[in-house]
Amino acid sequence: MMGIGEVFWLYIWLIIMANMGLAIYGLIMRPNILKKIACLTVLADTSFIVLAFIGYRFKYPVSPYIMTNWAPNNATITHFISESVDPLPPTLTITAVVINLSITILLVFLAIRLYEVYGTLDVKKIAMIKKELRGGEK
Amino acid sequence: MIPVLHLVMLAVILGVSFITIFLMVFERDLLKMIVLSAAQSTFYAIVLYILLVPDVVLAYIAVAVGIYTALLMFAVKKTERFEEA
Amino acid sequence: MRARYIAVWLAGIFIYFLIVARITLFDLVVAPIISMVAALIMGGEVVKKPYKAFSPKRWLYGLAYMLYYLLIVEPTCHLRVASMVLGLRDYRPDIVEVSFDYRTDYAIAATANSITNTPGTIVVDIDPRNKKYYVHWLEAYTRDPRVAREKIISVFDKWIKRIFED
Amino acid sequence: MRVTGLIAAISILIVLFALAYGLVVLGISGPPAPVKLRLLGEKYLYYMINPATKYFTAESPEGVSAILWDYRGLDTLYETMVLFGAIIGAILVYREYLYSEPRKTGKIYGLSHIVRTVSKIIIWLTIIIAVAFGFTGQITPGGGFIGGAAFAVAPVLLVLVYTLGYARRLGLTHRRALLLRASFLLLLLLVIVTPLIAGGYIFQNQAKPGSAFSFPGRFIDSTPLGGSIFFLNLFELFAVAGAFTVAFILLGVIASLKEGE
Repeated sequence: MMGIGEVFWLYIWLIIMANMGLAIYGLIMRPNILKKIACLTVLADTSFIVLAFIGYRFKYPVSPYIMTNWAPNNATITHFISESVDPLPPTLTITAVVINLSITILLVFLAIRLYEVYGTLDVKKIAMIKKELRGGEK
Repeated sequence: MIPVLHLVMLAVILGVSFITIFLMVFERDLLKMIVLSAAQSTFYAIVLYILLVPDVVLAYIAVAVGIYTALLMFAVKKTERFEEA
Repeated sequence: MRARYIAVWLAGIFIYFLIVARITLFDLVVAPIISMVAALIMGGEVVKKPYKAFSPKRWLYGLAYMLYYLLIVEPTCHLRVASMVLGLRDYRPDIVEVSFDYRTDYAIAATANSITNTPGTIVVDIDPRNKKYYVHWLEAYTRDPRVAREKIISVFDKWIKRIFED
Repeated sequence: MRVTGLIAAISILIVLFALAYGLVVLGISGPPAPVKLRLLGEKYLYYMINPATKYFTAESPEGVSAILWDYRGLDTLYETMVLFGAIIGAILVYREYLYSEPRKTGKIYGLSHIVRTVSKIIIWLTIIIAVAFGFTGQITPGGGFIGGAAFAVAPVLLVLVYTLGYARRLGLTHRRALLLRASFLLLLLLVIVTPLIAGGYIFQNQAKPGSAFSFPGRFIDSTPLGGSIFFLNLFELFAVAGAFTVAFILLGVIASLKEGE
C-alpha cells in the first residue's frame, strides 16, 4: 500500500495537472485575448513546476546542484552526487523562462495592435466583425 | 527518511495556487485577474524554491511577478478593462 | 557633480559585498565593475548631495531612529488601534491635510513611509508644490493642517530632519 | 455555448487526471520524483568541476551554467536566437513609433512623488543585483539569462513609474540599447569562434583531445571562472538586457504617443 509520502506525491501531482487543465480551459474558452495570454503564462509556469518535479529527488539529505568545494577530489564529488538534484531540468527551464518573457512581450504588442484595428479584444466580436467585413465585400 | 514537512508545505501552497488560478480564470475584471496571476506566481516561486532550483527561482521572480504584471497592466490600460463573458 | 557618481559607486560596492557575503580576490576585482555599471546609469539621480551620504552621524541617527521607531512608536500605535478595535476608545476616521517643511525628496518619502507604516494613519496622496500630505487618520478630531502636523509627524520630525536634512 | 464549454472543461480534466493517474499510480514512467539521479544528470554533475578528468571538466561548480554554456552550448546559442527573433518581432510591430520624436508635453506623467523617490533606489539596487548575477553566474545561482531578466525590471520601472523622458535624461535611448545588444551579441560570437582561430573546435571551453587551447579556468586566487562560461554569461547578460530595454522603451513610446488621443 502507499505510504504517506506517496499519498502526498499523488496529491501534489494531481493538483499540478488540475492547474494545467484550468490554464488550458482558460486558453481555449475565455474570449479576451489578454486573459488568454495570462493563461498561457500560467500554463508555461506549471510546466516549469513539472520540470522541477522531474529533477527533484525523493530522499532526505538533498541539496541543490551547486558545488561549494572549489577543489574537489573523488570522494567529495561522489558525496555531492549522492545528494544533489538533477541539473538538467532547471537548465531547460531557465532559457524557457526568458524566451517566454520575450514571446509574451510580442503577444502583448500584437494584442494592442489588434485593439487598434478592431476596437475590441474579444475574439468572438472580432470574428463577427470579420464575418461582416467579408459579407460586405461579397 | 521522508521529508514530510516539505511535502506538507508543497501540498498547501499548490492547493492555494489552484484556488488562485481558478479565481483568475473566471474573473471578469482584468486588473483583478492580473493581481491574482501575480499571487499565483508568488506561490509558484515558493514551490520552485522548495524543489531546489535556485536559478529558476531568481529568473522566475523577476519575470513572472515583476515584468508580466507590469506588461499586462500596461496592456489593460491601453485596451479594455472588462471581459464580456 | 563627479562626486555624486563616486558616492553611489562606493555604496554599490558595499551593497555587493552585503549580497554575496564572501570576500575573495575575485569579488574584490569584480565588485567595482558591477557597481560602476549601476552608478553610470543611476548615479546622477540617487544622491543629490554626496557629502551628506558619508557622514557617520547621519548613519547613527538613522540606526537610532530605526530602533526608536520599531520599539516605541509602532507598538504604541498598535496598542491604540487595538483598543479602538476592542471598543475602548473612540475614533473618527477622516482624510486631513498635513503640512510639512522638508526640502529633500528622501525626507519627504521617509516621513510618508513612516506615517503609512504606523497603524491608524495612511498617506493617501501628496502635493509636493504646496507641501502637503493627505493623510487618512483614525482620530481626525481636527482639520487644521498645523495641529494635525503636531499630532501626526512631530514624533518623526526631528529624527528625519537630523538624518536627511541639513 | 455553455454546454460546449462544460464539455471541453470536463474532457480536458479527464485527460489530465488519467495522465496523472497513469503516471503516478500505474507507474508508466516511474514515480515523478525518483530517488536516484538519471544517468545523464549524474554524468554532468560528475564532470562539471573535476580536476581528475581533464578533458571533460567545465571548471564551473554551478551545474546549470556548466550545462548551459559548455555541454549544451549550441542549444543555448539557438535559444538566444529565438529570444532575439521574438524581440525583433515585437519591435517590428511598432517600428514607426520608435523612430518618431516623442511629443513634448509640459505635464509630467508618472506616479506620485514618494513612489518615484523610492523607485530610484530600487532601480539602482536592481541593476547591481542583475549585473552581479551575470558576473558570478559560474559559482553561485545566476547567469546571463537570469541577470538579463532581472535587469529588465529596471527599464520597466523607469518607463512605468517615471516616463520615457526621464529614461532619456538618464541616457537610456533605444539607439544605445540596440547598440548594446548588437555589440554584446558580436562579442558572444567572438568568444564562440575564438578557439576555432586558435586551432581548436567551435564552442570549446577547456582543453580537448587534439586541441590544447583552453580559456582561463581559474582566477588568480583559484576562484573558478569556468573558462568561456564567465565571458558568455557576461555578454549574454548585456545582450539580453539591451534587447529587453529596447522592448520596454518601445512600451514607453506607445504610452506617450497615445496619451492624449
